[in-house]
Formats: sequence, structure tokens, C-alpha cells
Amino acid sequence: MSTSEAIRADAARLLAEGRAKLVIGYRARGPHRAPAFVSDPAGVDVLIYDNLCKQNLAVYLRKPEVRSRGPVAVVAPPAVMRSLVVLAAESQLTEATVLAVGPDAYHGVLDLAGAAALLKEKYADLAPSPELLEALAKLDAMSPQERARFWTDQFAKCTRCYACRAACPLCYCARCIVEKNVPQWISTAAAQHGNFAWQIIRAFHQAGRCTLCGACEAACPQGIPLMLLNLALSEEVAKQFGEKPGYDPAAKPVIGSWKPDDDQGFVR
Amino acid sequence: MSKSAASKLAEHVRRATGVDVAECYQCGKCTAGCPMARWMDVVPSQIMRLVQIGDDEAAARLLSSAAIWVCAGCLTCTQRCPKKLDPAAVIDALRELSYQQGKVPASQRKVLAFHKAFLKVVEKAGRMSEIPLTALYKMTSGDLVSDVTLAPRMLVRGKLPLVPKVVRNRRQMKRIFAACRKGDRL
Amino acid sequence: MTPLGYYPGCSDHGSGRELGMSVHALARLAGVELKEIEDWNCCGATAAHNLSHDLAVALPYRVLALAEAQGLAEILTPCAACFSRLKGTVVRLARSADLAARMRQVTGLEYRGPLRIINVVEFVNRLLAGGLKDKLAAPLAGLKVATYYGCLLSRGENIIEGDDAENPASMTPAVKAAGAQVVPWNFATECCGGGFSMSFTDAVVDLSEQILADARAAGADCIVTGCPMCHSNLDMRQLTINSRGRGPYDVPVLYLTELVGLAAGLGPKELGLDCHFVDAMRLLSRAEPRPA
Amino acid sequence: MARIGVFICHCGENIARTVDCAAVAAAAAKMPGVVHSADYKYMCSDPGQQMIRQAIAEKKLTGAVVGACSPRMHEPTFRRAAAEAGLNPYLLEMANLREHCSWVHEDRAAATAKAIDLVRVMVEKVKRNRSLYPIRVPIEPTALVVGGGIAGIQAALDIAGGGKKVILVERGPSIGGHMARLSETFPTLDCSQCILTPRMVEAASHPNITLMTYSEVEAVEGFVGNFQVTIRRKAKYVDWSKCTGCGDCWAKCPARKIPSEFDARLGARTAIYRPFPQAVPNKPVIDREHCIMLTKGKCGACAKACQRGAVNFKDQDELVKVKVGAVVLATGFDLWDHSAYGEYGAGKFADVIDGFQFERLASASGPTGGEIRRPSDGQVPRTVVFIQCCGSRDEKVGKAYCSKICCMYTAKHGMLYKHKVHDGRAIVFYMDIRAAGKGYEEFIRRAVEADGVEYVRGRVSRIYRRTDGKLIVRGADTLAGRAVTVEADMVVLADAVVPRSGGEKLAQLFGVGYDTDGFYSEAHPKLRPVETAAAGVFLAGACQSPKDIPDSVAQASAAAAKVLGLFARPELEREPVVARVNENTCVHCRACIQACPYGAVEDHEIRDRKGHLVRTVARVNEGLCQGCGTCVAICRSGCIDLEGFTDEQVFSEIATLE
Amino acid sequence: MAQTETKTAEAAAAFQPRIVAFVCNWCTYAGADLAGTSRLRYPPNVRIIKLPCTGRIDPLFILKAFEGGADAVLVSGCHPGDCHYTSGNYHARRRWALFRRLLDLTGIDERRLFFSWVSAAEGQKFADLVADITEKVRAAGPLEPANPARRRL
Repeated sequence: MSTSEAIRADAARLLAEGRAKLVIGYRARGPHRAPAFVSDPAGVDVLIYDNLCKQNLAVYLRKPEVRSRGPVAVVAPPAVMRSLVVLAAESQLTEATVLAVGPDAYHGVLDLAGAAALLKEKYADLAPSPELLEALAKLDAMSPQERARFWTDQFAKCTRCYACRAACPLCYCARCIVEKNVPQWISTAAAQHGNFAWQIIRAFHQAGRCTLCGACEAACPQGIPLMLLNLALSEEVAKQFGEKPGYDPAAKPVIGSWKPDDDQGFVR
Repeated sequence: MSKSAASKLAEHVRRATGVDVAECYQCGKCTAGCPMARWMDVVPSQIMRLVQIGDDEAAARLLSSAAIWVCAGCLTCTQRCPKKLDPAAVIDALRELSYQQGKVPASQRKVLAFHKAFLKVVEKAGRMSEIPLTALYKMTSGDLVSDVTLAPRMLVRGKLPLVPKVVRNRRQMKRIFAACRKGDRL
Repeated sequence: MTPLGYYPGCSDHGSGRELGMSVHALARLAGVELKEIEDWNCCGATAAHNLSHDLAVALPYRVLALAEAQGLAEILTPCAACFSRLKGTVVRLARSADLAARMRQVTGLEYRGPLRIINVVEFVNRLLAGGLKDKLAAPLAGLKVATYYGCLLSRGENIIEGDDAENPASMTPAVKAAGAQVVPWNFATECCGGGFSMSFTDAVVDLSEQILADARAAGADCIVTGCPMCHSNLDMRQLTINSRGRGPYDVPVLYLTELVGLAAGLGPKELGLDCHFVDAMRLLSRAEPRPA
Repeated sequence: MARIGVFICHCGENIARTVDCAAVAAAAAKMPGVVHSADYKYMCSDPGQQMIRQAIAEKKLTGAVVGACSPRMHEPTFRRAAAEAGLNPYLLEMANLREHCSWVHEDRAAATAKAIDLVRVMVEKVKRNRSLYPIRVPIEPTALVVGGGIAGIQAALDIAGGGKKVILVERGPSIGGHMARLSETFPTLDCSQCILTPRMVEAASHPNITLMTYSEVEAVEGFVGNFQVTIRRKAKYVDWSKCTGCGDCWAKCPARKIPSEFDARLGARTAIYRPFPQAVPNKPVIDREHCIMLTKGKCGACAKACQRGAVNFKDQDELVKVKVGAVVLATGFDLWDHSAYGEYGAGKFADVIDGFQFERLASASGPTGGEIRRPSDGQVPRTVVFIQCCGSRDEKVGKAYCSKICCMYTAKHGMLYKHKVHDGRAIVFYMDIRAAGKGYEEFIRRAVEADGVEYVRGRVSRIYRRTDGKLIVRGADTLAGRAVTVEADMVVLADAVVPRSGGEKLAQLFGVGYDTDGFYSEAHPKLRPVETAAAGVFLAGACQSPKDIPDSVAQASAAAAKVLGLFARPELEREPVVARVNENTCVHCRACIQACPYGAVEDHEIRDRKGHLVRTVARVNEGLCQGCGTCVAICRSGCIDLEGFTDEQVFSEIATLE
Repeated sequence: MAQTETKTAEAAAAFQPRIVAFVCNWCTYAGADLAGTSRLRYPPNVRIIKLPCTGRIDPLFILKAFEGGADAVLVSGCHPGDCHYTSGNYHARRRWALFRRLLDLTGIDERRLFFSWVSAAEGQKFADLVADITEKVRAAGPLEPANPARRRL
């Protein structure tokens, strides 16, 4: 049985048994993949899974219109499961039902604890793509002026559509900091300083939380390489604090906890 | 960090050994444990104190003291120093200075003669052998009579090899000794 | 098995020859190959240490550089004094790149390091753990041993890993494996006078006598050591002590390797037991083959 | 509309020398919102303050900026002046023109420009200040004293004497602490128990004091004025309401060889025991680790012997919750374990003892009845060596500090020994003599001059035991410049004073800091020596640093005075610099809750009128919040703000600097 | 060639860096006070914004300062273990460790963002620190208007 078939079978069973009122998965839309919301066991045939499925479906689990439907199951590759674990650690959800898929296998229906266990066992070392690593290394090798120029050009493209925010399951604030206007820390005009502040703070607010799912960058209509920022911070979090978010539903926030011997070589 | 109050001698010691004698609070534990203290004219804690003072009088007294040559280098002082200082290293530094400046007291002629004889043998042969060492030592120290009865017994036990072993690459030994020589002194 | 580098030190052919003999005997028995560093030189001992700090590093540096060039990674240095010089040099070189650069210049030789220097106690313990323990066929039952560490196996950088500087016990397992027992005594780490044997004999006589006296008071049948300098002070100088009207003492002083060799049933000549000044041959009778 | 007044102080010449104060005032007058600007020679003087009051009243100011010295110096002064004129004191801010400007710069133009900047920043800030009012919290007028040694007893008695209730918690079965174990006390040589036991009885019988012995603090919640403390009453296995303390039980106990803690292991006790005859309460407990019945399930000799049926093997630990308004920590000290000193025998020589052991040997109630007899063979030692600074002032064992009391008690020991063994030798090895107390130096001299205690200046390097039983002490006499060897019969080590075991855990429960040695940290080393960083928690005795009896008692009384001062008012006023959560926008990610150093941010459930849970948010407990603002910076959506340092205020300060 | 060099050097000397310092009330602010009471001298380029604790310092503050024209930012508080609020500085330390990486990656490097511990007793350290960073920023030159952090109208 292919992964897609297995997903369909499990989805149908969950819906039939009432363990889920809604299954969120992927469907094909031409050459692309789009989210599918299935509430009828008869409708599971639209569900597919392949390596084109990039969207992080965890983003839907905090939406009231989804939650009000009753128990939800979600098709979850490792990045999605990690997002769910982070959401649990941040008290944003207490339970989850996932149809766990990996690049290599289908792992069936799991609850949150099962997903965390699976992640630790099978997907503890999810390496970023070599292209991304190389791009970051290239950027790091530049002079500060060159880096500034690079980002000036990149951020100049930003139209402040906030698709990056909408795509991210961890951007769940009821009111985003960019919308706070007393005081207005971040200018909302699509101009240099506001764009910079927005992109920097967006990335920083993900520090120690981001699971590198790539949904933000994939969602950006302007092709801004947001993953460079996310990856740099992720690497730093791992290197400095030995933390890898999205594996422990009881984890303390990386920003919001500390150790007496955290590195302070940079402090004079 | 530079400590302006440190004496020149103390500064020399600090550079040579890493020991900042200002940290010594004169508890005396080094003296208390020193197996050689009873033969010393200046005991280890006093040595530390004199380096702290470090004026000409103190330096003169230290560098011409017998004590720095009487030290056996057993490290008991260093092992037990409650300030984690290294008095043995301080004495090492003073000893080298004393030798460099030609201040070794007459009473320590024998000790110095032994060390010099030892190095002479090593410089020539690359290795120490008992017979050349003893011969050279006795010639330079004038200590001719002691231990004469031991030699035959050592010989019997094969402890006085008659053919000394030598290093083949004698040129290398020469180069090392030449490079380490300061003035006419080693 | 890769051969273990071997640095005999100058006393190996002379005053400390029974140490080298017994080390080789044990190595043969355990099937460990010792590869002598070719064209090794003297470590400089106390003399270089006292007169020239540069020389005190340069001489061991040449030894280390030769050993490295000859493909050795670990060097057994049975003489505790040489061990102290070699290990001290390894530590200092690792700590200071400046010193390493200067030594490169002084000697014209390249040493990258770090090499691992092991002393005779570590060597014996390693052999025992590697199976020699099962070959000790002639235990020295009831033999009371005062284990004497002296300065060079108990302090500073020389301390044996995991051992306690004030109450060392790294020789205890070997003594026990040999079937003997360790007596508690007070002078295990006191100084014997070291290199002053010739130049300050009075001090050596005094200090060594205290050690002998305490060992005797503790009921020891013999003293076991790992240092040729201590050995010559306690063994050879026992005659001087007695000749000065003290004592008289009659305490055999053995190397740890000799003791273990005895328990392994090796011959006295092979171990150099006949080279001692204080009769050690009598201990032979204590080594009784284990009933089959 | 903001109506801001600016007041520039010359501070005599201190500011005016480098800053053109008139120019600053003139520049300030042009700043938006400023309706009044003046400069004056001494703004903090009466006429200066009067200028401020007058301007506030006449110009109807809504805010004021005083450009003068550091706010750490005069902020309270000027805020008081503002309040007197009817302006909320939190509507006044200071610009630091002296410490941060005139005193550190030389160039008059640059300094004046900077001064104008500093004033402008504060003008923009103060426009956004809000009136704040001190937070009032009711106080529970009962104190908790932790530790029943002399410090704890004294603090409890003083608080009780002031008419307030006290709960005195002690870990052991009796109060009295170390002082009960001492023979005589320096510098008067009066009998320790004779002066202590009346105090113990008084504490036990005082109507305001509740004694909780054999108990430990388990958990702490709440804050100054309102602590809820959970105390574990350990199972005693004896019903004290029935027990008369007759002693039939311990007379019959077959487990008789348990080393007595009270006698510093030199004597033995039974498993059912009271630690010493004068114990308060004078009733036994069963030590569950050694009781044969409790470990092996058979025995019960004590239960059979007890005519009142007070023994209860089924007794359980009990958790008691108490509400208190203030806490005094008086957990005292231990002696460092000298077995870490290999060169002194690693604790293996029976006749190398510590100070408490000597106290018990010298005590009339001790295991030898007050005769100095050495532990190994009961012989009277003819030569006793006392070694000071054992562990103290020794960085090798991680203790750089001086234990303070050893010089004095060692002199006392030497004296007591000489009084009891007239022909014996008492030799003291010391590094320095620290005898800076009333009558202390005289006491030391008396030991040397009248009693013949021999003082040798130097540390001891090694002690070993010869086969004949003599302890060979190798020390130094640094004054004579030589090594010294003494053949001693007994050696007394003045081990370092260290905090009581478990002290760190207790400190964490109460939010009290401690130093690297484990001693509790006072709020300020000079000016607030009995307070801690945790409001309402005070210190008494050696838990803070090594102290002798007079110092401990003095600090205990000081702590009691602090407690009584706190309890003198029905409620507590606190600075209103606290964080507040905007519950409308909070999504309850709990980062603030996890980050708060004081546990002041709590989960708060919002319910509808019917009591149904709508959602959970974070809420700041004003009583606990200390105003650090860590939560504010952690909140990603900017839902938390800090009064006095709001986002708006900081934003405008930064913006002003453009 | 020599002439241009002189010119550059003159320009560098004339450049007065604008440095915004965010400091805690209990340690660094008091340390700066001590520098004053000790009459130490340091350049007048730093403007201090006082906060109760480094824990209060939001990265937004730093962005805002750069946006508005600061050439460098200094953040300073109590030494680890000395925080008046026990752990605000530990929280801050983590925040900075990550934030500085982000700014470095986007072109605001270590010549413009300084972190330090200055206790209430370290007046000298504060004065030295300000002198040193002023020199460093002077050497680095102004943060160009083209820098993405800058407000460009």
C-alpha cells in the first residue's frame, strides 16, 4: 500500500469511528499541493502525500473555525509534528491526532506523545538542505557591508503581505507585535526600516521555537530567503544552548529560561 | 594585568613561573612540610617573603643563599600550598638566576659541581654514565674520598658500566647545548 | 599489537639496571613489545632543571621528537625522574605555543604532540589488567610491603591518574595481585633526598633513614618503589646509613616490576634481583607456586 | 495637554562648571510641552524645593523634570517635594547632569549639548508618565523563625516579647543548637548551658511562641506579609501529649551504640532518645534509621516499657500549612569535614578531633565527665596541638574566607586544657590572631601569659600517627624561620565554619541568595545586613557568615526588630513599579510565567458569568512582582508592560535621541 | 595617496559617533554614577537610557535605536549572579546571544553592538568601556544610511 493509500484508509477509519470530525491533509491542485479538509469518510480519496507537500498544516489547528468542528486529525510530516510539539509546550494545544508520515515511511495514527516519541526515535537529526547550508555559509563569508547590502535588496522586495506570518503555525499571537500601535515599534509602511524591523523581529520571535519547516519562505510571494535567518538562529540555539525545539512537549522556552553557564564570551 | 607594586624580582619570577608572589600570605605551610628546611639558611616561606620585598638586599640574600640549592625539588610545598602557589617553581627561577649571575655560594660548590659535571657528560656523550660523571664530579668538587668503597661494589653488581653509551647524533646535542647557553653559562 | 615506545633513561644500564631488566622481563611475559627510541638522549634530570630551564625542556624535546618521528604514540618511561621530565615537557609544550616554537628553533626538530608518557606503575597496572594477573603463579603470600611513591609518582603533573596525592594507592592493586599485602605507613610520599646522593649525602642519609625506620616500624618486609633515584638512596645508601653507626637496617628495596616478576615466578637473574645492595634474594623463598 | 516644568540645578559649581545650566534651561523652555523652565544654584535646598512646589502649583504642571545629580541621590527628595505640591510623585523624573555628565566631561560645549539631550529624553518620558499609587498589601502578623539555635531562640523571644506570634521551627528533636553543646564560652568562661537553658525554657513556655521541633520547611508560597509555608512535622513515633519524659523507654532500648550527634560522635545514644538531658521539649523521638522495630519489624521494647502507651510505631510525617507575614532564617552552621585534608590523616586518626569534640570532652555533661581524655584509648593527653584555619583561608579546598570564631575558641580550648591538665602542653599553630571583640584580645593574652598556652605562628603541613600512638605534627614557626616537629598525644583542628547542610535548598524556597560558600546573602553588606533580597525574609546568626554568640544574638535581635517594624503597620506599602498583563491580547503562551524570577506571573482563568472557562491568560501578582520587567521583554506580542518603564516611555526616550 | 589618507583620518576624528546605552538601574547605572563621583573622564558620545534590569531590554529597543540614527548600541547590566532581580541578566544574556547573531547576519556586526557587565563598583570599567567603544565606533565609521536597519525617508 502506498503512503497516500494508507493515509486515506486511516482517515476514513478515524472519521467513521468518530475519533476525528475533520481530517486535514494534502490534495493535488494541478502541479501544486493544497490543503484538503475532509469530514466525510467518503471524501478521503482526495488525500495524497508526496514530497511536494510543503505547507505546514499545523497552522490550522489553532484556528477557531477548525477547532469548533470537534476532534481534528492532521497529516503530519516530521516538521508538522515538531510544530505540534512546540505548540503543546507553549500550552496552545493539549492533544493532537496525527497521521504521521516520513520521507521514507508512513507511521500510522499517533497521539501527541506518540508523535514526540517517533520524532526522537526516527527524526532526531533532520538536517537542513545542503543548498540552504551553503547559502548561509556564503552569506557569513561576506563583509558586514556586503551582508547589509544583500538584505537591503532582499527586504526592499517585502510588500508586508504577512503571508510568512499566516503560513507559520507558531505565529499564533492574538495581536502581532507589528499591529501594536502604542507605541508603534515596527513601522507598517513597506519601507526600509519597517521591513527590516519586521523581518528581524519575526525571525527573533521564532528563536528557539522554529522547526525549520520552511512554510514561511514557501509562502513568500516575493521570494525573500527567510530561511537564512531562521537557520542562523536555529544553529545558534543548538550550538549555544544545546536545544532543539519540537521534540519535548514539556520543554521550557529557550528564550525564557537560562543556565548559569550559558556562553558569555561576547560580553565584556 | 600589571601590578605596579610588584618588585622587579617578583616580576621576573612571575614571568618565569606564572607565580604572583603577592598572593602568598605567609602561612608557613611550605616551610612546615619541607624535608630540607633544616638545612636551609632561608626557609621556603622566607624565600617567598623576600621575593615579595624584592629590593637589592633581599635579592642579594636570596641569590647567594644555600637554600635555593638545598631544595630537593620534591614539590611538597607546591602540593600543599593553600593559595595554590608554586614555591618550588619560584626556587627554580631563583636558582637559575643565581647561577646566571654567578652568585652560587661556596657552600654549594659540591651541588653545583655535580650538576655541571652531569651536564658536561651529557653534552659530550648525550647520555649520563656513572664513571665519567663520578670522575668529573670528583675532580671539580675536590670531594675525592667519599664513597670510594661503593665503587667496587657497584662494579660487581654491574652498576658501573665500563663502556659508556653514547648518542650517535652528537652534532644535534651540540646544537641544543649551544642554543641554550646564555653567555658562558648554561 | 602496536609496540609500546620505550625510553630507558641513563640509569637503565647502570645504577638502575634491575628496573630495566624487570620491565623487559614482565613485558616479555605479557607479550608486549617494547620499542626503544632510537638514539635517545638523557632527559637532563635534576641538573638541567637546576641550571637551565631551556635545556631542561630541549633535551626531553629531542626525545619526544625522535619518538614521534619513529611512529611511537606512547612511551613507557620506567625511571620516575625521566618520566617527570618527559611528561612535564609534554604538558608545557601543549600549554605554550611560544615554548614549542622556541624548542623547534633550538633543536631543529619537529614535535607536534602530544605523546602519552606512562610510568612504571601505570605500565604494571596495564599489564595486569591485560591478562598478566592470571599469570602470577607464585604469590608472595604474607609478604608485607611498604609501597613507596616518593615525590615523583605522587605530586604535581606526575601524579598517577585518579590517585590521591596524600594517600596514594596506585601500587596497591599490583601488590595485592602479587599475593602480598600493603602495610599502612607514614612515609609513602616523603622525600628521600633525590638527586643529592653524591653531592649532599648527609641529607640523603637522614631522610632515607627516616623512611627505612618507619617502614620497619610498620612491620614491612620490604619497600617497593618505582624510581631508580629512590631505589639507589634507599638500597645502596642503606650501607652508608649503617656504616655511620645508624640502624643497622636490613630492608630489601624492590621495584614494583621485580615484585610482580617474582610473583610471576620469573628467575632472580632475569629480574636483576641479584644486583641489589641489601640482599633481596631472600624474598625468593616467599614466592611459592600456587598449588595446581 | 502636557504642562511640564524643568528645573536645572547648578549643584554649586559641580554641574555649572562644565555645563552651561542657563543654556540648558533655555533650551528646555523651547521643548514641546514645557511650560516652565528654571535653573538654580542648589535645587535640593529648601528654596530650591520651594521653587519646584511653587511652579507646580502656579503653572499647574502635569509633570516635572529635575536636571541635577543622580536619581539614586535625590529622587526621593524631589518626588516628596512634588507630592507636597499636589503632583503625583511618579510624575517627576530626574536627568542625571552631574554623575553622568558634568563630572565626567571636560568640554563645556559637548557637556552642555549632552545635558540638553538628557533633559529632553526625560521631558519626553515624563509626558508619558502616569500617576502611580503605592501598592498596599495586608500583613499577617505572625513570624516564622527557622532554626532553634541561640539566634533563632533570641529572635523568637524578641518578636514574642513585642507582642507578635512566632512559629519556631527546628530540624532536630530539641532547640538549643550548637550552643547547648559548648562547655564554656569566651571571653568570660561562663558555662554555656547555664546561660542558655533558661532561654530555651522561656521560648518553649512563651504564650506567643509555637514550638515545632523535629520539623522542616517543605514549601513556601506567597510574599512579604503573606507567606504560606508548608512545614513537615517528621514522625516522632512518640505521642508527646501522653509522654511524660520519664525515660523508661530509652532505658530499655537495645540499640545503644548509635553515635551521639550531640556528643560529636564521642558518646553513644539509643534509637529512642532525647539528644541531651536538658533538651527542650524534654521528650524523646525515635530515630527511624536505627530503630530495630522500624527497620526489622520486631523489638518494641520501648513500647512495652512505656506505662502511658505513648510509643506509636505507625506515626507518619505530617504536613502543616501556616500563614506568616515575615520569616527569620537562623539555620546556623556546621564544621567543615576535615577528612578532605589527606595531609592531616583524612579523618582517620581517632585522636585528631574537631572543635565540637573538644567541647564535649571539656564539658561536665560530656562523655568523659569533663576530663580531657583522648578518644583512642581514654588516656589524658600530655601534649595537645591545636591547629587554626583548618579549611578556612585555604583556597585549595575552596574556602578563601576566615571563619572568625576559631581564634577565640582555640584560645579557650587551650585555656580549658591547661586548667584541667596543669602539667600538659597546649601548642597552638596559628596564622593570624583575630581577636577584635570586647575583651577578646585580653582573653588571648590571658591564654598565653597566665595559662601558658604556647602559640606558634605557622601552618601545619602534615600530621601522621607513629606506631607508638604519638601524632607527629610537622609545622612551621615562621617567626623563627624554621620547621617545627611536635610529638603530640591529641590534635584539635579548628575546622572551617560552613553553612548548615541543606541551606541552599531552603534559600531557594524563600528566594534568598547565597554566596559561593553557601552563606546567605544580605540585601546590602553594610546598610541592610539583616534583610535579604526577598522582602520579608531576614537573617540571624551564622547562616549569613561565621559568627560567635554575641554577634548571633545581636543580629537575631536586629532581625526581630525588623519583623516588629514590619508588623507595626496593618498593611504594607510597595513601590508601584510592577508589570501588568493586557488580558485582551494575551494568548497564554506561558513564556512570562516560566521566566519570572519571582513566580509572580500566574495562570488566570477568565470565566463567564455562569462560571464557564472562557480562556486562560497570564496575570501578574502585584504582591510578588518586583518590577524587573523580564516578562515584558519576553512577551512576543507586547501584552505586558511595566509601570514606570512602559514601552511608550522607553520608545519616546529612544526616539528623542534621534 | 598620502593626502587622501590624512583626509580620511581627519574625517574619522571629526566623526562623533552616536551611541545609545541601555543599562540596568542597580549595577551599570550605579557604576556610571561611580565613574562620576570618582571624576573619571570619558567621551560624551553615550546617551544612557535607564531600565530596572537588563531583563527589561527588548530587542525592539536596539532596533529602534539603530533605526533612528545610533551608530552603536551598548547594553550593560549586573554581572552574572549579581542581578538585583536574581536572574534578569541571565535571561538577557540568552536573548543577546541570539539577537547579536541575527544582527551580525544582517550587517550590524560586533563593532556596533556591545554587551558588558559593569557592577556598581566598576566606575573605572564603565569609563574605560565608553572610551573604548567610542574609539571602536569612530574607527568603524557611521552606520550607513543604506543599512537596512536605518530609516530612509
